[in-house]
Parts: sequence; C-alpha cells; structure tokens
Amino acid sequence: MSSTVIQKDRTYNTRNGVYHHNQMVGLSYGQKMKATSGKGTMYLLHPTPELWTKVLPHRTQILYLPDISFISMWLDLVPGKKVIETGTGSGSFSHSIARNISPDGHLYTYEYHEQRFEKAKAEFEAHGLSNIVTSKHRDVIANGFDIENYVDAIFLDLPAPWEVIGASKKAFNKGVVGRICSFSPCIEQVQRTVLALNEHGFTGIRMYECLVRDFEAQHIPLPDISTAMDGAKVKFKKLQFEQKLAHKRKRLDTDSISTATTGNNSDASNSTNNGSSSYYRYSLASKCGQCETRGHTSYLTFAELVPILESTTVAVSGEKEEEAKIQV
Amino acid sequence: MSSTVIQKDRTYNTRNGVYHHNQMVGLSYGQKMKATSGKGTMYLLHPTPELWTKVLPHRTQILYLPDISFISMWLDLVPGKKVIETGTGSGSFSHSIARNISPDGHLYTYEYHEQRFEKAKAEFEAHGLSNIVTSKHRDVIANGFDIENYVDAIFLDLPAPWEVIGASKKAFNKGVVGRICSFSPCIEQVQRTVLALNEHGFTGIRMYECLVRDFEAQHIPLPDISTAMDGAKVKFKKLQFEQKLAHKRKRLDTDSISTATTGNNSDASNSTNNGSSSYYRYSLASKCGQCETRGHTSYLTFAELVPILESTTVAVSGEKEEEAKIQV
Amino acid sequence: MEVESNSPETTSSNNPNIIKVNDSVLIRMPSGNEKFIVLEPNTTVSLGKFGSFKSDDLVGKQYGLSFEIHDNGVLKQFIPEAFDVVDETEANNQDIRGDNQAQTLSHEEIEELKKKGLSGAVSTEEIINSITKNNQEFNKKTEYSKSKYLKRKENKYRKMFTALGPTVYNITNHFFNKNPTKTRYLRIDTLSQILSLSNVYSSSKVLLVDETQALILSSILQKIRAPGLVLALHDGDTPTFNIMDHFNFSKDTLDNLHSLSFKHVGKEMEPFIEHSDGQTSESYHRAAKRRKANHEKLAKTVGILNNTAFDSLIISTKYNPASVIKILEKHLGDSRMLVVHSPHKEALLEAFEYLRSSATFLNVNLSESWLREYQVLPGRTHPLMSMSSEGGFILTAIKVSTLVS
Amino acid sequence: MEVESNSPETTSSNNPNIIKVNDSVLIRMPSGNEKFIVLEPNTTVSLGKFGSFKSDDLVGKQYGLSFEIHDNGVLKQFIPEAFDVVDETEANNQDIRGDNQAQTLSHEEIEELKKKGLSGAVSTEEIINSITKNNQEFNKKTEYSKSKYLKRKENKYRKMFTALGPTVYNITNHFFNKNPTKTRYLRIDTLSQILSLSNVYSSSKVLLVDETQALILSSILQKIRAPGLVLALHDGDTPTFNIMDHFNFSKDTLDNLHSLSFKHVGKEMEPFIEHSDGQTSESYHRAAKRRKANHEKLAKTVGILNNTAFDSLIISTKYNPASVIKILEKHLGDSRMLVVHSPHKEALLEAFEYLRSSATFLNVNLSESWLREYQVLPGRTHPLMSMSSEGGFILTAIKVSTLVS
Repeated sequence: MSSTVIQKDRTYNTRNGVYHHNQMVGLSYGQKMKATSGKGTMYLLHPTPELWTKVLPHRTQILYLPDISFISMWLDLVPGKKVIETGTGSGSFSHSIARNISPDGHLYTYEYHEQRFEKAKAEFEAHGLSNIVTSKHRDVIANGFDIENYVDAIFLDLPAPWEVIGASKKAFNKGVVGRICSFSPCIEQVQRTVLALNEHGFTGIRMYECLVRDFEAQHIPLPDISTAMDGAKVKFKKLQFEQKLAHKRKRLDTDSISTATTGNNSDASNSTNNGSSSYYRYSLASKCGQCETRGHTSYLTFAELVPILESTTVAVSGEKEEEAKIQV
Repeated sequence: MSSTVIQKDRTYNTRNGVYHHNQMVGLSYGQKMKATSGKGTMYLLHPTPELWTKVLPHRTQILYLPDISFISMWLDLVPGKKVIETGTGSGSFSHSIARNISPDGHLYTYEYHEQRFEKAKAEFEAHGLSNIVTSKHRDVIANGFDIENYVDAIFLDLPAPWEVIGASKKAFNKGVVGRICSFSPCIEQVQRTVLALNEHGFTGIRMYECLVRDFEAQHIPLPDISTAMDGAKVKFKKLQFEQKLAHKRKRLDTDSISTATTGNNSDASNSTNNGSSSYYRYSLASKCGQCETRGHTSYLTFAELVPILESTTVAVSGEKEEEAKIQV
Repeated sequence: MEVESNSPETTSSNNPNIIKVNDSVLIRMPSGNEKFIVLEPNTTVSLGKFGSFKSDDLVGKQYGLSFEIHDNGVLKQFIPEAFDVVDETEANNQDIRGDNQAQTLSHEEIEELKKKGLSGAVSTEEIINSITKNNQEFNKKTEYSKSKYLKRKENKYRKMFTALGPTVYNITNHFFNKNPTKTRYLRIDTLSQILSLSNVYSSSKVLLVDETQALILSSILQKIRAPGLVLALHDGDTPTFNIMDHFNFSKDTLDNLHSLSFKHVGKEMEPFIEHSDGQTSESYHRAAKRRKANHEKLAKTVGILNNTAFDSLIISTKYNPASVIKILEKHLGDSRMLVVHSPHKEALLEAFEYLRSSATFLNVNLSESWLREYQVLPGRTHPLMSMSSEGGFILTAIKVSTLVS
Repeated sequence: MEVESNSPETTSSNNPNIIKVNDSVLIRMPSGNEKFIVLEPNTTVSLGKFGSFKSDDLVGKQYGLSFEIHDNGVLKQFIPEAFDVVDETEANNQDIRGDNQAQTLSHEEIEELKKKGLSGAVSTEEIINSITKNNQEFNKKTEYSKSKYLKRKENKYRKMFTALGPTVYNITNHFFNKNPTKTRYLRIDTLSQILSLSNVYSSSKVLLVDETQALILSSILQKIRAPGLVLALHDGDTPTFNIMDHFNFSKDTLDNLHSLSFKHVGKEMEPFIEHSDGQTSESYHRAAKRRKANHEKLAKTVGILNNTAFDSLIISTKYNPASVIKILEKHLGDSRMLVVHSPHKEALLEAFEYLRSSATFLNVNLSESWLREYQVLPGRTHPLMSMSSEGGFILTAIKVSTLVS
C-alpha cells in the first residue's frame, strides 16, 4: 500500500506495472485499476487516518491504532475540542485528532525539529487540514506553549515529558477539567512524569498499556481417532479455498465442531486406506496470523487538571493543600 | 476445596454435612463420599503440589501455577538438582520444587520469619518431604547462606533481593552454569536486582512476566438475520445442559459454525412467531470464564553464573574485565 | 499568541461540560460504586451512607469535579488524591498478621460512629481516627502501610462523590464493570478501536446494527453533525436504545438518528392507503393523520437506507454476523469501512472466511485488544493485580468496487 | 555448613552438564541463529561466517558456555554481556537521519574486511573500528546510541558461539522460534504448565499422545526413573520422535519409554502363531525369532496399557481431542490428571463440553498462557517491542471414580 498525489501526465510505477495518473481521474474510490503496461492491478482507496498511518513517511517512531484510539477516547476528542500535541513527529496521530475534533475543534501541534515541522506542515496542507490544524515550530521545553487558558486536552510524545507539565498546566482552559496524556516507551519516563504531574496538582493519575493481537480463521482437519485405530492413514492437510467450496457444496460434516463423534466410525472403517475425503472432518478454527506480534508500544500516562471553584474552601490532604488554595 | 489429615474418630464438618474420618480410611483417592449427616457429598483427592497451592494456609503472598511452572523450567529443576529457595513463605513453590527434583535432588529453603519457618517445616514433615527438603530459619541478608560451591539453582522471593546476590554467587556449584531467579512484584525491585546481578558478574540477564487466562465453552444461539427480517421474535437464551443433550439427539444444525447460511431461510419463514426451536442455530463458542483475571503476579528476573575455565584468557568488555580474570 | 481569554462557551447553557437541570449524571462514590441520577429540579439526591444533597446545588457546576457533602447537605469542592489507584503491593507487610481480628471496636460501635458521621455530629476524620486508634496492629505497620490503611478507611467513610461527565469513556467503563451483558462485554479500548477503524467523523453517514443498548450508537452520534446521519437497524418493533439517555444529547443531535426495523429491510414499501370505512369522527381523523405521518416517516427511513452509499457499516449483533453482512453489504459505499464486533471470537469466524473469499472486500482483519492498568507509585510500580480478561473482538474490511477500469 | 566440596559428579562422564562425544549440541551464534550439531569425534564443525573449530575441543566442556574462535580454530572461553537483550528504544535518537546512507565504506570493502576476519588476518575489534570510523553519523549519536551501535556490529562480526545445554527450555525455544509447526506452536511457558499440571514426577506412569515430534515426551522422560514409565501412543506404524535425539538421553532413561500404535488400542491381542510351512533355513529361524520377539514386545506393551492405572494422561494430537479422551479415559487412574494441549482453542471446545458434562471429571479448566519479555537497562526499561502472539491452549481435568461410598 502506498500514497500518491494525482498529477497531470504522471505515472505510478510498480514491479507489476505502470499506472497513468491521467487514467485515475474520474474513477471512483474503491475501484480496481488495470496497469497500462504489465499484468498488475490495484485498488484506488479513499484516504483515512488509519490508511495514512500505514503509508506515511516515518520520520520518527509513530503511534499505531490501539494507542491512538485509546488516547483519543480518554482525552474525549469529540467535535469542537481544542487540543495541543507535541511533538508532531511524523503526524500519524495529528490526522486522527483532526478527524475526531472536526468540524469546529482545533489542533495546535508543536515540533522542535525544523525539517520534521516543515514536512508535517506540508502534509497537513496537502490533506486539506489547514483549517483544523495549526502546525508550529517551537521548542516547548525551553519556551513553553504560546497558548494560555484555552485548550481541553494535551498530548505529549517527548523524551522528557516531565519538563513541560508546568507549561501544560498554563495552556488548559481553566473552566473545564483538562485532560492530559503522555506517551513514553520506558517506565523510567513514566515514573518521572507521574511525579511531575503530582507536583503540579494534576489528579486522577492513571497509567495504561494497550495492545492488539490479530487472528486468522481457517478450516483445520479434525478427524476422529477411530480412523487411526482402524489403521487408516490420515493426511493432515489444510483445506484450500476451492476445496472448501466443494466441501460446502457436498454438505458433509462441514465446519462443525461436532459433539456427535461416537457413531460415525462407519465412514472410516468402510473406506480403504487411500486418504479419501471421508476421513476428514473439518473444523473452523482460529490462530494468530503471525507468530510474532507487537509486544509494546508505549506506556500511556493520563491525568486530569480539575478547575478550582472560587466559592469553595477545599479539603485536601498533605502536599497539595497549598496548591489547592490558590484560586484561579 | 480443603486439606485435612486423617485422624482416628475425627470428623470433617461442612455446611452440607458431617464426614467421619474413620469412614474415609480404606477408600480410594478420587472416590465420592456421602456425608453421614446432611445431604452433602465430596470427593477425596490425592494431594498434588497444584492442589496444595489452592488450599494451603496463606502466611504470605504465594506463587501460582504460571510462575511456578515457568521458573521451574528456566531453572531446569529436574531430578538430582540441588536448589536454594528463600524465603520459604507459605511453602507453595517448595512443594513443586521437591516434586521436580525428586528422588535424588535436594532443596534448602530459608525463612527469616520464625513462625513461618516452623509452620512450613511442620508441613514438609507431614507431607513426607523431609528427605528432599531442608528447612532453615536464617536471615540470609545478614548472614548469607550456610552452603558454598554446591547448588545448581537459586530462587529468591525477598523484598530486597539485590542484597543477597553476593551470597548467592558463593552458594553456586562452580563447575556448572548456575541459574538464578528473582521474583519481585515491583519494577523498582527488578531495576536494583539487575544492577546487582551485573555487578556480581552474572550474565544472560533476562526478565519475563507470565500470566494465564481461563475460558469457558458454551453453546450460543446464532440465528440468521432472516428470522428478524421475517418479523419473528427470537429469544436469545443460552442452552442449558439438558437442552444441549436434547439438541444433540435431534441432530439439528448443532454446534456448527456453519458457512452455509444462505438457503436456509425456509426454516424460519415457514414457522410462526412463537420462538420455536427452529429459529435457533447454536454455535460452540468460548468466552473468558470471569470478567476479571489476574493482571500481575511478579516480574521474573533470570540470570546465569558461568564458570570460568582455568585455561582461558577471557575476552570481556568494560566493567566485567576484572571480575572475569579471577580464576576459580 | 493566538488566544488569551476563556472561550465564551464555558459559561453558555449549551456547554456540554456544565451540569444542567434534568441531565443524567453518573455519580462515583468513595467505595468505587457508581450510579446514574437524573437531576430533577428542586429534589434531594440521596447517596445512602455517603450523604444527600440538593439537586439544584449541582446544576451549573463543571462535570468531572468532586464534592464533599458537609452538614445539612452543603456541597464543597473536594480535590481528590493524585493517584486513583489503591496500592496493592503486599511486599512490605512482612510482620502483620493477615487476619482481621486486630480491631478492638465492636461492629456496633463502628456502626454508631457511621451514624454520627451521617448526621454531621462527627467528622470523617474523627471516625477514621477512632477506628485506627483502636486497631492494635496499626502501629506495627510501616509508615507506608499506615498511609495505605488510612486511605482505605477514608474511602469507606468520607461523604463525597464525583460527578462524572457523560463521556463515552465513563459510560462504557460503567457498564463494563457493573453490567457487561448489557453492552455485550464491550470494553473501552475495543470501542475506541471500533470508532477509529470505522472512520466516523462529523459528516459521515453511518449504517449501524447495535445491540449494545445503543452504546456504540451513542458514541457515534456524539460525533455526527448534519448532513451526517446514523441509520440504526434493529429487530422487533422498537429499538432498545436505553444507554443513549445517559448522554444528554441535544435535539439537534438526536435529529441525526434514524431507526428502522429489520422487518422493513429488503422489502418493497407499500403505498399508504387509508380505508376510512365511512368513519368521520375527529379522533379517527387524528389517528389517520398519525398513521399517515408514521408511514411517511417509515418511507423516508427506508429511502435513506436504499438511497445512501453509507460511509461506515458497523455491526454488533446476536444474530449470525455473516448473515447480517450479506444483507447489508450492498448499502456500504466503495472504499468504505465495515466493522463488526462480537464478544465471541467464534461468532466472527464464518464472517471472516466469507469476507476473505469475497471479491468486494479487502484488508480483512480479525483482532482482539488487550488493556492493562498500572500502579505508578515511588518504589512500588507494577501492573494492577487484576485486569479485565476479555474486551471483545473486532472484524474489519474495506469494501471495494467490482468494477474494473 | 552441610556441604563444602564440589559434588563428585561434576567430573563424571555421566554428568549431563558436560559435553560428551556424539552429543547433539545446540549452537547459538552471535546473529541469534541456532543450529544443532552432532559432535562426532575428530571432525571439524563449521559455523559459516562465524568460523570453524575441532569437535574434540568442545568435548568435556560445560554446557552453557560461550567460546570465541581464534586463529586456527582455537576455542577460548568468552564471557558474554550481562544483558542478552539488544536495546530497542528509539526515544533518544532524535537527530539521526533514519536512512542507511551514512556508511562511506562500500559493500565490497565491508565484504573484504569480513573475509580477512574469517582468515584471522584482522580481529573483530579492528573490523568494527573500520566500519564505525567510516560511518559519518556515528559521532552525532549519543554515547548510549554509540554503545548500542557497537554492540550490533559486534554481534554481526564476532566469531563466537554458545553451546546451549539440552534443556527443555532451550530446545522448546529453538523450535518455537525456528519451526513452530513441528512442535505444534508449543511455547515454553505453555509446556511448563503442562508439566506442572500433569503432576509428573520420577515414579509416575504416564500415558501420552504426543504429536509434537516428542517434545512433550522428552520433557517428561527426563523426569522419569524406573519403575516410572511413559507409554506413548501414535498413529501409523512408527512413531515420530525426532526431537528426542537432541536430549542425549542415556539408555537407562530410554528404557522407561514404551510406544504403541493406535492400531493395537482397544483390540484383543492375538496369540503368536508361526506357520513354518516346512521352512528350516537359519535365516528363516532368525526371522521367526525376531517376529516372536516383536510380538512379545507388542504383547507386553499392550499389557502395560491395559493393566496400568496411569498417573497422568497427556494429549497433544491433530485428531479430535474429544475422541481421544473418550478412548483413553478408562486407562487413567482415579484422582489423576488429564492434560490436553492444542494450538487451536476451537479444537478443545468439544472436549471441554464433554468433560464438563461427564461425571468422571472434576475441575475442568481451559486456559491460555501469556508471556512477555522485558528489557531492563538503566533508564530504558520496557517490554520488548515484539512478543509471541500465541503459545497454545491447555485443557485440564481431574479424573474421579464413579463409585460412591
């Protein structure tokens, strides 16, 4: 899968064929296109933040779907929300945030690495997100954010997130419960960030890890042991797709994890030892598609910044007492 | 489930009945016993380390099956091995170690808490393990082990395992690759232990976490949507066991996650709206037995102590150079 | 500097961050228990042993704040501890007896103290002090254990609560923890992935089969603005959208929702014919008018189904998902997402095979999510000792065109 | 002080910790690749780009040690780094270009260096220095990144290996990583649980159906001492016990293993009848004698099956596990353990239901294990970025008597 911008007289070249951009114009998203030369075909897909995450140029380690999804829900990124993200990185999460807060929310995304800032800014413009995303080149650890008392949610993906907790506090809209997430691969970063959150009066500190596993479904042969007791030789091959269809048409014991395994010895014992299909009973079963899966992305640290009501004397314990008495 | 020692004229009393020890004598393990008074019945089971783990008196947090199994395999606890364990705790792991290294291995288990030491010692005697397990009351952090150059494997379950790494090194048989495991619930304990292992010249340091999930199997109704399109009212009730048997006898579409879902509308459309069994197609499916499962027990830190061959000049890097040149 | 002042909607009555009269509010108590209350004007809300307060006192406050109930039900803001998590590590309690026999106060004495607490005669702090003072083992504990013990007692006796906002996160968590059969064991991370994978955003047209009592529906509806819309299909005559009430949706938002029974799917819409049989009474005319309006509404909804190439098809059903996909796939636009959820992996296997073998679906994927929470405390950081075992399975695919150019 | 001296077996030739002639030895190379070699006397063992050495030089050494191959194949002990794990964190490489274009040495120059390394003309350290010196980006890296880079290069060019001991852990890991279909995707933690749950120990009598090429069988056999025994059932005429060879079992151990084809299960043993048909040649008599011995051995094995109340029944089969349980359950003793493994959860569901409904099984349980490895380095501690996705499912139950007293 890859991403391309349609331009006049350009071609898209692959091992399996050449595709002319001019011929793509006017086709529908989801349509299959034949190569002008070569035997290849390809599908033209409508871009989504999820597909973009699969094809974007990696300028940094990027966020993947499970983290993006969980963070978005915890930060309550719904239409209208004002959000800060730093660093922009490869812009993987930025696209998803923009979708979730459209049409009237706004994302302010900060990146201190100039080259990365410029590439991300160009992508946001090319993807028509300029009205929702403001891209900024700024070292927030040294200079803080140029936004005060405004945003609903803040997302930090920085090597030293603990250094911007103070700046984050200032950026939150004081009239709502501010929600912050820090994304860190190492536990030591989490430990320091949590201490900084506590010192700055954030509450409801929680930390999560989220992963997914992928599965495949397949028909596996699951013959009765009576076949082996009868001396029949069973070849344990998986069904190919064409065989499956034939199998279905025959309306045999297809797909059944049958509980009626006694009493069907007759099939096997009447057959000769030739591996005929009567030896097979197939069962629909699942298995992980790949032996290896992602084992870790990052630890997700969340916290809230609760507004302090003016009319209230606040009952708090210990170290936060002083903090809490300051009224905003 | 509970554990009891058979004694003359004693009774075992439960809510559902009273059982006389005298009547248990002569019965077989695995036999079902009726209560003398009351309606209860119970099974008399042969003790195993796994069953003992479920009924033992908890004097401390105990080790459970997944950790016990994985540690035993990593430490290569097979017949003949000499093993140190500290602390003894509730003796959950000790029983499993004793089984694995029998008949000619030996376990030296250390406990600094006197009451716990005594209780564990009494249990080992009652369970006939005295020839395999030596129980010791000793503060190993202050005094080290009273064994040198002897054991194959060491297991540490201590609040401050890093304080006994030096003592552990001395206890290992210098002629084999010594294997050590430290069991710690918190990551900070792991971080300190790993540094201590490195300082003392242990190599192959690895850290794991092991958990299990339990599942149930059940028949779930999985009717075709055509039933709803025909306006039939489907009651989604799970099959009870008796119904399942009846269901099987009827040899309906039982247990099949059938791929042949087109073309079976007739059943539904010919039926009236009375929730008759023809609306149901059942599928054998699994689900976690409980919504909550164990999310963490401990981090398992492993390392090896490699014997240094006398005839070898050893190529090592950096901090371990000095250590490695000392020949044993 | 782009922005300086508070944004104006903070004080507006349309602000979803502010508690309004007649809102359904999810209340979390110190015990961790949660319950929904509907904030009817001028009533008293009772939280049992955690006290009671006047409904009007909560109106106008921000969602997400915590309050302590003082004498006579006066609400004062309470700032909770930074760490939500109760420490579970037993590692350092080496010398404490595990049994619960160390308390010298009798059960009755404790109950008496609690009663005084409720009447306001004794403060929460005093109750906790009485109880800990009388716990013989208390002084044997390490400093750390003491603070943990105090926290636990405080949680048990402090008269406070948190007014949780009606976010998808809070409501999904509530049902998953309290009554997961209602929401088909749909866990927060799994739902969050459904929302991402379906690519729903403000102007999406979404076709939905949702048997989670509208949890999925509500989380989608929250994102939709006209001309976006949600068409929810259901079995029987009336849909079960119970959970939607807790989101306090505005009428504008609810106008974007259309629902249709599967009875009307795949059938020709008959023209409306009223046989008056000579009846002329006013009540008859009113009923006839209603029947006509209903028929028109139904015709309009059937029209939406049949004339829309939907941007997303999302299914969570007790019926065989494969059979539902086969009926509805033609309504999904090309290059658009199909997302199917089930609490049973096995219920999705047939659908997986169907999609893999179909020429109109690409990128077929079946996945399960895993979520673990950690305690992060100095020197005592570890995953929580218990976690959720299963949070649902998701099957996804991209619909493509069969046309080849 | 109970013990002081080295235990005597350390130097004995029966010591399983010492490498012997004709042992199968699992060699791990710096690349992480592993291969089995059989240590035939007086041969040269080639490890490809990692060098070659004389087989006899390894005999007598302890299993588990690492060696560097010096000039002329001389083996010198090598102490590896404390941390096995290559650091995977990218967090601090903020200013490095991600592409691989920074190397100024050509591919040919690097290959030439490697060749010199193999011939012993250039040391591994010199190769690494040449390569890093010529890497323009190298000096931009942080100190930490540098050490990581060096480690990676060292792994690639150092001529060393580790002689892994024939432990269940090492062999299970080897096949799981290299060829999991052979061992039915059985992961180390899952196998460890099978061994615990089956309660196998030195004097156990174990009935086994093992289609993991004898991985389960070997891990059990290792624990068994006479009069304990293992009876392994298999389909076809000959069992597939390939993996057993890698355990270097003694004859004493192998004597505890008996195997029997399912063809002979559940059938009456026919008496041995030799129809000589007048043949009297010596070769005929030898063959007849062999036939008689085979028949007697078979009769003895069938006798073991039929006359033993086994202590454990362990099954990992491609046949329907429920059908195997039904055939073999009568051979399991009361209050003894049944343990069934499969890589597919679905293949165990029918067996689960059967056991749950059976009056002769208690404590029926179906479980899946989860295993995750961590990198523990100062300031850079985290789970490894990739992990195994599935390691097998285990179904267990306790057999009980149908007798009621």
